[in-house]
Amino acid sequence: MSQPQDFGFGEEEAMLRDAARKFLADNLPTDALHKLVADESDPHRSRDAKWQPELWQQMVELGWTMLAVPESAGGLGMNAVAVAALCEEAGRAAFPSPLLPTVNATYLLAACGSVAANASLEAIVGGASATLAITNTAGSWEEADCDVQFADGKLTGSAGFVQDAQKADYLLVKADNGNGLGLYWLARDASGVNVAADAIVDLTRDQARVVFDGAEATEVSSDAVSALGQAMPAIWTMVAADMVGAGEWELQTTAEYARTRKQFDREIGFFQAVKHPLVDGMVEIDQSRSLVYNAACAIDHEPGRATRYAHMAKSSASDMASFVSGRAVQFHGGIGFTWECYVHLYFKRQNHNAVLWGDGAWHRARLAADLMDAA
Amino acid sequence: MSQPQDFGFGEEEAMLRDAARKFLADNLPTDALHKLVADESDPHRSRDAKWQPELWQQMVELGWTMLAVPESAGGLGMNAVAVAALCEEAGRAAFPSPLLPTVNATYLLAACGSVAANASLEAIVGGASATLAITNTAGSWEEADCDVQFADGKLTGSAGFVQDAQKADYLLVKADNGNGLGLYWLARDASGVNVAADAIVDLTRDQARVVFDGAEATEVSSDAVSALGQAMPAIWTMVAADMVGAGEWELQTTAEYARTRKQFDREIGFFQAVKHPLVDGMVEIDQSRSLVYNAACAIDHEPGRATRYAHMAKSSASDMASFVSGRAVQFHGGIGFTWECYVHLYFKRQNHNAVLWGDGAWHRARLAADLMDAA
Amino acid sequence: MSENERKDTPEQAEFREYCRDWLAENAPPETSVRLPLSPLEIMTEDQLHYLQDWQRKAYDAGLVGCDYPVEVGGGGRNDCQRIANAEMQGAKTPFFPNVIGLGMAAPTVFYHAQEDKKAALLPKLFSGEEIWCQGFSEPGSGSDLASVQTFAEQKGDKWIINGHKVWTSLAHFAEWMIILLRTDKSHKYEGLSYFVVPIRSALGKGVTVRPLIKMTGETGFNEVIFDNLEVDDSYRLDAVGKGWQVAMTTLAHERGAGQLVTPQAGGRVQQREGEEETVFGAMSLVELARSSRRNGASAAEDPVIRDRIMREVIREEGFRQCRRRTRVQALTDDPMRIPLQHKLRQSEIMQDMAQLATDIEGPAASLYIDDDNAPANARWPLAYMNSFGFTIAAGTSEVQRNILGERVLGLPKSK
Amino acid sequence: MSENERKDTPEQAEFREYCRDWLAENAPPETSVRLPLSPLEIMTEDQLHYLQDWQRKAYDAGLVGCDYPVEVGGGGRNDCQRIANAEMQGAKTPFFPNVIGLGMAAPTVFYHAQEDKKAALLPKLFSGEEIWCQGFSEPGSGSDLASVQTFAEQKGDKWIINGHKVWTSLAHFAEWMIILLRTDKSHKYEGLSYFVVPIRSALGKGVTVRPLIKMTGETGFNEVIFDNLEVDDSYRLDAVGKGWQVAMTTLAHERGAGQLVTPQAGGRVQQREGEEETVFGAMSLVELARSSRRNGASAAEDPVIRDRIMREVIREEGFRQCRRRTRVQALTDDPMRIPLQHKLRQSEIMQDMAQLATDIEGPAASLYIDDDNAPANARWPLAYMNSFGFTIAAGTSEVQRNILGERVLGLPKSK
Repeated sequence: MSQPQDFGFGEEEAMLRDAARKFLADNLPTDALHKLVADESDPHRSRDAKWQPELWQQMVELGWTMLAVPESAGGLGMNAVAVAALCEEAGRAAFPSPLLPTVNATYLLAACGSVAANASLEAIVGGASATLAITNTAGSWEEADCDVQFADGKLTGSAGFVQDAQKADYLLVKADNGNGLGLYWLARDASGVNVAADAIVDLTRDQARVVFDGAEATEVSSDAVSALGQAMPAIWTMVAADMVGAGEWELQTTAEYARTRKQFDREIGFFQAVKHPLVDGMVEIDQSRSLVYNAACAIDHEPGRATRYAHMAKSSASDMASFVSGRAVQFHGGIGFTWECYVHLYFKRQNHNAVLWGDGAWHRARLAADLMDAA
Repeated sequence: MSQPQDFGFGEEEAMLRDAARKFLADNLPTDALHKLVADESDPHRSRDAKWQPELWQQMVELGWTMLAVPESAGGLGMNAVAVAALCEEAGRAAFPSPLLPTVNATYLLAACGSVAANASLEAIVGGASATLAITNTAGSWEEADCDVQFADGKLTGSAGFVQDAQKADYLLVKADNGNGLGLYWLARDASGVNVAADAIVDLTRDQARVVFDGAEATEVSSDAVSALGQAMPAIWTMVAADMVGAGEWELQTTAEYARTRKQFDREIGFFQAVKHPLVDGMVEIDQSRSLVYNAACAIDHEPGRATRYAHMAKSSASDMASFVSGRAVQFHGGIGFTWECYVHLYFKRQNHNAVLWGDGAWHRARLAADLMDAA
Repeated sequence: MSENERKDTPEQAEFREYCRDWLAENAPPETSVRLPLSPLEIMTEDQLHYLQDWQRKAYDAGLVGCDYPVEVGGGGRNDCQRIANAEMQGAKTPFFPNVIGLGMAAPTVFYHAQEDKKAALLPKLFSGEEIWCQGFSEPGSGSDLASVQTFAEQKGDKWIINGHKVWTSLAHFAEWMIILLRTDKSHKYEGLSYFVVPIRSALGKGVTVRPLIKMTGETGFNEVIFDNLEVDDSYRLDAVGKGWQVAMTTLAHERGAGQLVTPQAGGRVQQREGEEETVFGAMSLVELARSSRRNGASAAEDPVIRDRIMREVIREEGFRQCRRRTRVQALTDDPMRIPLQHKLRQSEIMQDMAQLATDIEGPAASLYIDDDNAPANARWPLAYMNSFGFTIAAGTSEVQRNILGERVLGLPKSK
Repeated sequence: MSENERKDTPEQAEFREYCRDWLAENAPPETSVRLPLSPLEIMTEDQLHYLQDWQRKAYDAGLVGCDYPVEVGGGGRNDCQRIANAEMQGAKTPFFPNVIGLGMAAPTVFYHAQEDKKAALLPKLFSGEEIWCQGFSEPGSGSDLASVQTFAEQKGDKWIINGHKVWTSLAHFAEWMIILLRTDKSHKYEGLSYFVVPIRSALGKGVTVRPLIKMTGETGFNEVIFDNLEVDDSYRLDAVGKGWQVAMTTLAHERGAGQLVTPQAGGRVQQREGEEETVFGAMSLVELARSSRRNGASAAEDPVIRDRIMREVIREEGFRQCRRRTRVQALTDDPMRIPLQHKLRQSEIMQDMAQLATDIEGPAASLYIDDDNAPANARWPLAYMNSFGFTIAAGTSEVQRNILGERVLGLPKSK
């Protein structure tokens, strides 16, 4: 099974992407975003999620939150490259929403292939948002590292680094059921669920520790390991897509500043010390972007290579995000170091994403095991 | 035991360094060096060592080849920082000679502390040169990797990557004597010794595989492991010193070219794409140089930390050498890519040194074991 | 059927099918001739003839110069060269030897030469019968092309050329050279004119071709000395003083930014057994690591080496996927953005890979091509040195970054 | 006895012994006050007062301003400040809070102010009683200092100042500001004049100090707005129009390239138990790695992380050894070469270390200072963001590279 040369990105996908770009530019331009999430500069600021639920609701009505849901479950069943394009636009707008976690939950549920999972997917079609609780409080989602137990229909234990937990309606939880790891679905506000918001750097996200104290949940898979094996490539690819969009915003915004800001009677973009690193950033962005589309395309057309290509995409995007974000602050000079300059919103989101679900080196280590040890 | 703030580099050491710099500049300026070693451009050129034995003889008479020999053996017993300064000047001149290998043999013999070793040191005082045969043909000098045996007073087996073997009068060989690893001393032209010159990239060196077929040799140490443990810091530090001197030549030569070569009606040094990497090279050179003096000083004054500091010096110098050499060729442009431009002599010597006795990453791995595992 | 194919015009669809059928029959078989990695490295007559034969066959079949008018020896088709290229690449054919002719000389001659010259020169260029080279660089003018000093003095309807060109690849095989000359010393840009000049037929009669020796000791490119070479005015391209504009046509096509698509066959080179097909051979670094020991252990077990190899594997895949993306308009905002990155990306990946390879080899990287013990026949130390040819020639990496910053990001010119 | 000590003059030797004895008695004890990493980050009155008390004691003992004449409150000694500095560093004392005063204002005032002003201003500067700040940067003039627009208009023997200065560290504690002002709009360099202006006493009377909020959410430095501040002409340093030359005195001393040695105490900051004494705390990355898990295993076991940590450990040792080497003349060809690298090297090591630390922490690097689960109290994500203050302020890293390329390597100016 080989990939279509055009990544499967046809007219329908292009229309969706363009619509999403316009929707976000119209409804949440960067100045509005800054007002929304950065009104409070105090490092001891509140941990409440800052977002616009009504904007999310409009996206639900546009059907964008069920792109990835299979048609069998009433979703649009669009290909992964279309979903990646949407995530890329969300990144470009540094959009605060449960989009990524809901997309992640969607791919994981679709990988469960159970009746119960199908019901959960229908909830997403119905407009519900969801997020994953598959990481322990030490930040690991490896098989061995699970601190949640499932017994007698109830969840006990704790999970960490749950993305956008305050924004999500449902939780998809990895838990040890005694015979192995399963996946469980429950409402975030179900009784026995305690969501303790983290104080985090990123202003466009919320994150939490979730403690389960005998919370009733539905088993959607009795084999979390194989479901995760299937879904992780999509999870890695979509966060990489978000980084690519955000990186492009940083590149264009910094280039614009370099075209206009004058020092020594010249626009600073004249100086190769500014120009050349911006070009290096562009080269990294284009590499990451191409790798994201390739990984997304593989999810639909070359599943046997999806994991490999997703490692490449996330590794490339993580390193790009760190480099481009650093240069964006540096080249904005003194102003770039202040709260009032919009750049820090992206800097923080990018550094959050860079270490989420494995940083560049972690993915390269996995890729090496795939390419070098399987011989 | 702590180090003198001035690295023990006093007036005597400064006089020696200045004399060596002048001696090499007067007797082997770069154009003469190029004529000497690069007369033949054919990649299939002869493997004969190209050097000036008479120049070496003058250095012998100046006493510079016995700087490191302890006074107890009739040498000058100068401190290691003085020896490092001499090696730095040899590197600055890309001097083809058995200096480094003889210095290495000197430190290793001094670490043997045997009567026989003392006799060998007296041979060096007498003007003999020597080189180490402690690496196997796979390039490893680790304890486990020794392909030479010693029995009934005779050596059998082979060693690889023997530096300047054609220039050295004596060989100091690591061999397995049945009870462990010992060190053995014999004349390079002794019967049963076959020196097969390698075809190598570096024009300022020669290198060989040495095959022993029952060659008589004298045991200078029955415990090669502890002798090497004592001497390796000096071996690493001195090759790093050579790289520092060569790196400085590359920096100054490239800066001079950047001050004079014009493109787009400007000296190319105007362009930050040239200026800033040259500055980065200078910063790396100064770091490496400072670390070399620190490591050399530790050999005499802080032996407990000599290994740690030598790892730092060689790691830093190896990375510096690769970076600075690459930029030297790149910034010389088309001409820098030709045989007639002197830069390639240094490029090749630096890349040879960068991987000799462990590259940057190898030394960092050892340093990590020292600093992180010994808890 | 790919998106691209779906977009084929009837003519393109029909031609695509024709190419496929013809290639199924005629794609040249594997050869014993050891092919170079790029056309610019063709050194032996054997290599040249094998590749010339292939170009001639492809030309006779109509796969070369498809979009040029019939009158000048072209195929007279509309936007079909990229179809032929895609199919030839799909069929993994060897590349064409007349790379400077097809990529730079042909469009320049076509847009700027006199009609009779087009008809006289282009057919033999397309067929590969006559190899072309380029005379732009000079000792005093590398990155700064407009500073060329090689002078052409007009004598009636002749021009007398004196001067010195360097880095002229393929000059040792070339029949013709496209050349940028100074015809007026008082104006930098307006003082330039552009000609086609004979090389082989003028050897010893005003033209001397000397191999330049690379830092590797190999001869690769040449210097060409002009000593009162007499050229007919009819070989001038466009007006006197318009040389710079003509050169822009050449450079635009060199960078893949020209109007005419360059005929390009696949890039087949010798491949190791079982080695996955790659652009630069990053996976061969894995092989190298497996066969190299880093003081006691296999380099393939060293996590730091593994990390570095994977970086290059990822960059190589990124390079391949960027090329793929350029063909999908909906996923490329600025059509020139990725093509203009091509040379920079390619040359720096090659350099970093070769350097990594020498690190993997360790002390064995000191061994050169004559040494039987050199890993991979010293391919990597050699490749590392040669990589500087690519980061320096045809616009240094520094100049490439200027071009990208200025043309794509709209930053002010650095000169 | 070190080489340096051997070179001591009798006066220096005697003074060195005096310093040692005094410090043995008077080096301040550990404090419960959590000290900042640098004087520019002093935020609380507690921090300020603890450090002011220490500076006053050191001044009273004659360890501050030793080389200035007695008439201006100095010690009247010859080249003894570096002796005091070395001994104070050896004794690991805290740093002095009046860092801008001692390093930049004092030499500038000394070389350019009227005699009576020197005597009036310098003693309280040396004692730390009056904190100083610097007014160079403006919103429109960061790297390009000579483009300042804040204007001073002469009215008789008064000057009326209007404008806006930014990035003024310590302004919230400062009594005085050294300030570069425009007194003539028609000339860029000759249009500048240099003054000392009151801050605290003029608050609400022509001067407003507002904290600038950093990307971390912290307030660190300030913006200072001048609205018709009236200053007596006697506070002008050197002639009208000579501001640029005066500023060069300031910058030379800031870069350690001035004639007067800046009084500097040790750089003691809070240290973790058992942590080896380091400049930047690279070894604390080892601790961090030991306590961090990278999906399942200890980060301290990850060879790629180990390699990266060792890079920083080596750079930190290199930084320390370069500082050591600057004091050994025979091993430094150009005396300014290493000192001019100091700021670039220091700020970039801090940045790279902080970034590495966040990579080691992985997802936990997302946690901020209020989060009880944040590793090392979120010190590293905070340090990473703050590191850009150091690579941007006081001459960006780009400007530092220009200075080094031009002053040390003699390359042509990039502006």
